[in-house]
Amino acid sequence: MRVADLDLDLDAFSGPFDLLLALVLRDELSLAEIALGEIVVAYVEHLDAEGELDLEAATEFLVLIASLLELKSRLLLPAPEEDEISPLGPEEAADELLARMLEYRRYRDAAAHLSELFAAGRRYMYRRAPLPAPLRRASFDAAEAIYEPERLAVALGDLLRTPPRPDTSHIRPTVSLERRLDVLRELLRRGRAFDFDDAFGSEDRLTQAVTLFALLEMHKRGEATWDQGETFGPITVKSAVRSRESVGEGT
Amino acid sequence: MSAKPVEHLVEALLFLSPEPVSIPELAEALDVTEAEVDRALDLLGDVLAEGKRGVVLRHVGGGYTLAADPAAEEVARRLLSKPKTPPLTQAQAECLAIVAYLQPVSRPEIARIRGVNSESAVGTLTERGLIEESGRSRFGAAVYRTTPLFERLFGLAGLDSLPDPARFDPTPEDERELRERLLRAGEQRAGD
Amino acid sequence: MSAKPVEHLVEALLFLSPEPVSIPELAEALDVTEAEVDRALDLLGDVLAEGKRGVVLRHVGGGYTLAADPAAEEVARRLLSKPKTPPLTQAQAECLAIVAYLQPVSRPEIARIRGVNSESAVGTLTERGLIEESGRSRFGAAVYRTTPLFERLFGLAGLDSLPDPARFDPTPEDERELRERLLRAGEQRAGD
Repeated sequence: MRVADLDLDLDAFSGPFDLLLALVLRDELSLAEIALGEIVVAYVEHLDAEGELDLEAATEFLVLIASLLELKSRLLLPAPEEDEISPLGPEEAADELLARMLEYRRYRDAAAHLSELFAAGRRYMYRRAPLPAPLRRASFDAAEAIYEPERLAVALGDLLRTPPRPDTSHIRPTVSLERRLDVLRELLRRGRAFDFDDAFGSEDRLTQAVTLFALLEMHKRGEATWDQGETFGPITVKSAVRSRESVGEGT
Repeated sequence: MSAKPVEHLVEALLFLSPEPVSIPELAEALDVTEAEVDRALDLLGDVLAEGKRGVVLRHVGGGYTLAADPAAEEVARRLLSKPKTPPLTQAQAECLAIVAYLQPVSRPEIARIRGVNSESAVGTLTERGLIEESGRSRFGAAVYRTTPLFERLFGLAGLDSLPDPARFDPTPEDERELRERLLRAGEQRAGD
Repeated sequence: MSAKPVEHLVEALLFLSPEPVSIPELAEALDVTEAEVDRALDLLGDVLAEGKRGVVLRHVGGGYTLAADPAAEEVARRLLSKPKTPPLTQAQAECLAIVAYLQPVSRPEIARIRGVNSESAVGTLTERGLIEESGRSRFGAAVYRTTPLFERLFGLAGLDSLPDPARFDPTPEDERELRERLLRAGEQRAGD
C-alpha cells in the first residue's frame, strides 16, 4: 500500500493521508489542530495489520511525517528574533571542509590505484567454456531417486486428452437492419401486401424482431403500414407508397 | 608478440577458445604460415601428451582443442558437478513420458504427439542423460530410449515399474494401443 | 587417480572450473591435505609462471585459476573477435574505491564522499558486474559491495589484498598546507 492511501480517522480530520497533506499545504487545514502522534499511531497499526515492512513505503512515510513535524514546530514555536544559528567561524569551516577533502582525496587516490590494477588485470583472459558433457549430468553412482514416476503418468494422461470443441457461445449471429429493409421492400414491390407470419414465421426470433423493427422504420418513413384484426391475430403488411418510383427514396 | 614462441601463443589460443580451432584459423590469428602452426602443434602435442600434464592436446572435428586429462574426471566431478537435476518443465515431462512409455520413439513422433516442435526439451533430456539415441528409424530419424540414469533418478526398478497411465487417462474406455491414441490426440490438437 | 601427480590433477581442475578454486575446495575434491595442495600449487606455479608457457597460474578472487599469458592478449582478441574492455572513468574508479573500502556502503554515502550525485557511475559499475546490491541500509537505501568478478578483474587474491587506504592519505605537511589554503579562501570570502 502507498503511504498516500493510509486511511486516517483523527479528531480534526478523517480521510486518506494524501488528502490531509494537500489540505495542509493549501492552508485549508491548520496543522496546529492535527495531532501528528495519532498519524504515527495509525501508521504503526497499519504496519501491524500488514505484517511486513515495506521499506520504500516506510521511508516515504518517515520523510512526510518529518516534514509535517518540522512545519508544525515552526508554527508553534515563536519565531527567533534573528537567525540564532550563527555561521561557522572560519576556523571551524576550514576544519570541516578539510576533513571532507581529506576523505575524498583518500578515495580519489585509491581510485587511481584501482585503475592501475584494472589496466594490469584486464590483460589476462580467462577461459569461458562449458563443462564437458559427462560433468554436466548427475553421475550414475551418486544419483538418487528425486523424481516422481507419477509425474510421467500424469504427463501422458495430459497428452491423451483431446481438446474440447472450441466454445463459440460468445459469437452472436448478427441480423442487419439494412438487409431486413431490403427484404421487406422487395416483398412489397412484388405484391403490395403480404402476411407477416407467412413471410417470416419460419425465421428465428432475432430475425423476426429485427424485421419488425425494420417495419416500424418503414412506417415512420411512410413506406409501409399494416392491419391486425385482433390481438395476436395475423398481421397484413401493405405498401403505403402511391407511386412506385418513390419507393426507397421516400424519406 | 615477436618474442613469444608460436607454440605458447597457440596454447593460449586453444586455452581460451571454447571450440576447436583449425590450423588456418590459428595461422590467420597469429599471422604466421600454416607450416609454422603445424610445427607449433607438434611441439605442443609432445608437451601435452596424455599422462604428461593435467591438460591434453586433442585433434577433434576439424580442429585442435585442449581438454582436461580424462584421469581427472572423477575428482572434477567431485569439485564441479552439482547434480544437474532441476525440476522437470511440463515440456520435458511430456517428452520424457513419451520416450519412457513408447520407447524406442523418434523425434518426429514426439513432435506429432505433443503437437509442437520438441527439439529443445529432447536436447535438454539428452544432455542431462535421462534419454539417449538408440539408433535410427526406417526413415533415418534418431530414435530415443531412456537410460539407466533415468531409472535411478525416478527410483524405478525397471521400465515395467512405470506407473499405469490409465489412472490419469481421460478416455479409459478406448482400448486401442497407447501409441496410436497418443498420435491421434496429438493430431487433433495440432488440427485446431 | 593414485598414480597421477597432484599438480596434474590440480591443473585439470583449474582448467575445467569456470571460477577460481580455493585450496580447501581443491583439497576436498582431491582427498589430500591442504599442505599437499599448497605444494602442488607451488610446482604448478613454477611451470606456469608468466612467460614460460601460453597459460599462467593466478591467485585471484579467493582462489586459484588459469589465465592466458597476457603476451597472447592481442592474438586472442583477434581470434575470438573480443574487443578490449573499456577502462574505468574517473567517476567509476572513485565509486569503486569507496565501495571496495567501505562495503557495504549506500549510494547517498558515496555521493556524500564524492560531493556529487553518483547514480550513473554506480549504475555502470553494477551493469559491468563489478559491484552489486547487498541489501538495504537502516534508512531503506540500497547498499553495495564488490563482486568476485571485481577481485578477478583487478588481480586481487581477496579484498584484504587491497592496499591500506592510509597509504593514500596526505602527509602532515600536505595536510597543513591544505588547511592554510582553505583558511585563506574562507577569509577572502568573509571579506566580500
